[in-house]
Amino acid sequence: MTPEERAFQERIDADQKIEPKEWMPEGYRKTLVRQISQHAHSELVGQLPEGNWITRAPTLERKAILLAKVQDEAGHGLYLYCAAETLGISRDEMFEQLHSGKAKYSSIFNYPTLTWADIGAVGWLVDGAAIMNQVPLQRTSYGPYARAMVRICKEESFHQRQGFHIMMKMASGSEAQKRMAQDALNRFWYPSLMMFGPSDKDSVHSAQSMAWKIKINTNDELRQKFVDQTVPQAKYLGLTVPDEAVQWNEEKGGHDFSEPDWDEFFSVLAGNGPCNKERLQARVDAWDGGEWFRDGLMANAAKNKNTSEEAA
Amino acid sequence: MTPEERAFQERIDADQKIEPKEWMPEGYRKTLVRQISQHAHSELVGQLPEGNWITRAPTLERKAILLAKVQDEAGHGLYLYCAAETLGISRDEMFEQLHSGKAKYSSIFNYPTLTWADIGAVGWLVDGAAIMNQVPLQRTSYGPYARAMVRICKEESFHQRQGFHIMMKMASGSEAQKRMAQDALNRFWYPSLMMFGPSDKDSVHSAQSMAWKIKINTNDELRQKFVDQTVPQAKYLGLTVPDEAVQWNEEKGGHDFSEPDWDEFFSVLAGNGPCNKERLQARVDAWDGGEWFRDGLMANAAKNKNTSEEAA
Amino acid sequence: MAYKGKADNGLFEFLLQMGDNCLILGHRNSEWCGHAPALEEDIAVANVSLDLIGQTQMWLELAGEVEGAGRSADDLAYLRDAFDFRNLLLLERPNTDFGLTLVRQFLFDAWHLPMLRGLMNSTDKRIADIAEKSVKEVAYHLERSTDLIIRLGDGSAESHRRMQDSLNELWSYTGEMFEFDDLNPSLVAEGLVPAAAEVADAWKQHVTAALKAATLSLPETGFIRRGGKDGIHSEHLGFLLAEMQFLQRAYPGASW
Amino acid sequence: MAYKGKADNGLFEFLLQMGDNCLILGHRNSEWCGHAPALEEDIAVANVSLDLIGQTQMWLELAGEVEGAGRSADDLAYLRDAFDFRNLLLLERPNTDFGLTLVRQFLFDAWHLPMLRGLMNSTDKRIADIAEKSVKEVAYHLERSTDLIIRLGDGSAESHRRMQDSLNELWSYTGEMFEFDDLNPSLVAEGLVPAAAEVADAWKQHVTAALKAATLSLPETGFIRRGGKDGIHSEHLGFLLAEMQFLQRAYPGASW
Repeated sequence: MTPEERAFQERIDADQKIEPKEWMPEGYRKTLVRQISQHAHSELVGQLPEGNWITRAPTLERKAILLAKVQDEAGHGLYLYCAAETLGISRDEMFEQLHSGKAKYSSIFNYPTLTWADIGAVGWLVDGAAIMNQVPLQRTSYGPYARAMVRICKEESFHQRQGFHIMMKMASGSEAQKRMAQDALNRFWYPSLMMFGPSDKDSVHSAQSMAWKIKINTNDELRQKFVDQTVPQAKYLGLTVPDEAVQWNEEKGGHDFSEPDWDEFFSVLAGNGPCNKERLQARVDAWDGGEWFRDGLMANAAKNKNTSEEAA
Repeated sequence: MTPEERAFQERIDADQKIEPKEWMPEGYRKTLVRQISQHAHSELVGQLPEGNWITRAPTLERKAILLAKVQDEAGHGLYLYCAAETLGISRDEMFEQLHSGKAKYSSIFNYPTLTWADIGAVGWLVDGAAIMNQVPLQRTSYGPYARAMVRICKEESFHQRQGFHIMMKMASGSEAQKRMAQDALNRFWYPSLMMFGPSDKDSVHSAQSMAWKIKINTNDELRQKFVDQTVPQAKYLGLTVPDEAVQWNEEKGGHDFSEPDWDEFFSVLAGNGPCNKERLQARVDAWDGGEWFRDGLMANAAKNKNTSEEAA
Repeated sequence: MAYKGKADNGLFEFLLQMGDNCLILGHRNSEWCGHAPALEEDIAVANVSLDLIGQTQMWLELAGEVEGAGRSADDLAYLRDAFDFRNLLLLERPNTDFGLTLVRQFLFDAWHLPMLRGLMNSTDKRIADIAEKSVKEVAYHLERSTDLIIRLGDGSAESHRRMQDSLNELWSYTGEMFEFDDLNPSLVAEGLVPAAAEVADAWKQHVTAALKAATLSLPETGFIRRGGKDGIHSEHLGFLLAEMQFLQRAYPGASW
Repeated sequence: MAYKGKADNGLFEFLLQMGDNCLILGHRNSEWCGHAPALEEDIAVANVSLDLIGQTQMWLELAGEVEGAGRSADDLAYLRDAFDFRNLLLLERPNTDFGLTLVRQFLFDAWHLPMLRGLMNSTDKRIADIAEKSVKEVAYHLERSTDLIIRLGDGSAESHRRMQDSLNELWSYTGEMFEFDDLNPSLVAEGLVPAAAEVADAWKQHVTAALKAATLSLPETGFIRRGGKDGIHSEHLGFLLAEMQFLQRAYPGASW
């Protein structure tokens, strides 16, 4: 460790925030760019599975709530792209990495939303898991990232409550609605558990990231916490978690549960999920189809700049 | 009149059929090409308003019947394009005239099909009016056209019965269905009357076409016949023809009725109907979008020709 | 043609027009969520849709109250078929291009704002209240859409072309906005609804100035497409409603 | 996974698969009516759809009979939501391109024909009868789609590219055809349904030969998409059904 690196680590250990123009190790910068941009891409792509039900929301109120939520997600994307930009990468570069497949987004968004209950399940489980990941990141060492997380977490917990409320309506509704609710839980349970990433023992970058306080908890800790929070909620809803191994383990003070199918996880990550191709294609189409729009605005800005320079 | 023209007219007066390779006046050929290709285009474009309800047909049986009908229409188009081709114009040339707006199709297809009852009304009224126009054309002087008409009329009268049957179901159904049936009659009544063209006194080409037996009856004769046929059918259905002037006139042995709004007719003809732009765009898109397909088949045919020539 | 409800002075029909305009335009905008040309636009289309759906709730709730048949805003939104919808034909046009979506929004906003300003003075307090609640949102919609029309009109050759094409395509749908003869004349006479000419003047003034700034030409056709307010729609509305209403139709009476 | 109906030996599920395959593919084909690349193709897509809708009626009618709950073919077609549909995922893919439509038809026909030939020997006479009635139509479908695949694969560079792209895109959806483990094994054991391997062999043989003649390469991915037969569909099916079922949903109990 160079003296610079040592001083950097000491500041982190003392819970000081690192700010954009300060010195940082290249690895720290790179890891952060990867992590923040991946998170930003997830917000961007995350609009799609929920957007899929906006035009079919069952009541005007549900439609309004869902619109507000999808709007929030785009907003989160914006905060996060801005946070990443403070590290010296442009939003266009990040988009390029997304569109070329170089950058990833959360694999959960490669699963389809097939019924209205899925919109509930996404809020309850997916946002629930996201919050579990994000709450500790409010204390992450990089200032702009930590501050973005504070704003995001506030809104996400609101989304989670809305999702749970949809599930409550469905689970206490007609037989068909109950069936949709159970079916949504069945399909989203394991993919939600996968959102915390593979077990720590198989996770390469974890130790360094934790030392840098880019990552605060281990994947397994967070997964356990999520299961412990979610199992009683499912019971409250009258739904069955699709894992017969789930039961309270007094000794460890948490629930036992089955690991998700990690082969599926890696297969989806490799591009073979139900919607990978469509999600990415939708983003590429939006970007390519919108080129004229962005170019038009730039051309206008250039004209105005010339005009004001001439006037000056 | 030249001796050739006189001999030609004498053959027509003697009810002889003119065949493709025989001599004919240029005006006869041109008028026929215009009339047959316009008729062919009408069959082609006529697929669209009915095709609009195939995916939403209310029962499997209705869906099958509608599919068969739209298929028949495409088939009629095919007969007619072939008949026109015998006069020395290619199908591609005719399509070009359609796509450029030079050639017309029946204006009735510029009206939208808004409810399922419209599918009934199209069969009952539009096919009804078409048959009224077409039955005499089975005796038209140009052989290939007359023979195409024989095949077409047989199928059209079948379509008309199916349309009437839909109307019967709707008119004797629930209040909502009755309302759809009446609404469809209201919207399609006058456009159907327009299908016979402006009054003979305003029609330029009529006299020559009748001498050539390309046209057999006057527009007003056919319109009267259509009204006389349709008014009792509407009464049978329990529907009201949207024209308070309609009543039996014992003296003339036919119904009195109001003229359609000819300003609307010419406005739709000029391109300002509810769907002109969409209908033509749909055809142009189909044609342009299918270019690779047609080129691919031609490339394959050329290869096979080369192969068999080499083999020979 | 319309003002069927003699008893209610034609008010029900008018309220449906207001509510259906918001609902259908909100729907079309929302189709862009996640597919817009820039992240800022994703946010904006969701935001405009959200405002419009909120306004839909208010107008249709009042419509149900005026009708007095116990229909809720959701009943009116989800359980009417196309021929009972009263929105302008303009608003149901498909989103063939983001430029068309923007031009449509602009043409509508420029009508919507003076309409709401007029309605703020309605002699019916319920109407004035809804207009009051909506007017700030719509002022912002118009500000945004005008700004974009100007920047894209006076942008690149391509963005200029797209704006002009969309304007030409949509122009014949604007006349319907100013035809109030489908409304019961007493609505205007009694001061419930502003006079058509008042709204038309404000629209024309704003649109003319904005198009000039955008270097776009005013299309010259005098042809007016009509029908939306009489329930005679385009073929597009039926598909839109089939999608929008699916859950309420497939699971009647369920609570969501 | 499936074969829920223990009482009926899983036959109901199987019949739904057959009927839903025909219904959904018929629907997708019919979307081309009036929009196909040549008049002859307009006729052909309508014709294939017509055959498939006819077959749908037979399969779903028998399904309703086997279920014994009084549901007609129309009830099954129009009043089930997506998770009760049993069609292959392949068949609900949107019509992004006419080439994709043709390749899908070819991949399905090549399965459909040997399947029906197997079913002609079913120990259940009702099944054998339907297969018998359908087999000639499907033989013609396969003849047509194979012919087009070959001509367009071995056509222009552009048509070749489109065929190959479509093939690559759809290949991962074909494996689901040959997974009979969602069926009650006794269906095969008792000779009601042919063995999966029998159909798979015929499919592979036909497809391999045709692609060779078409100068197209067999895609190499071993990845298999599944879910259709368990009612876990793509996001596309819900939209398709909302459109297809609108009238039955909006006007329940009406007679058409």
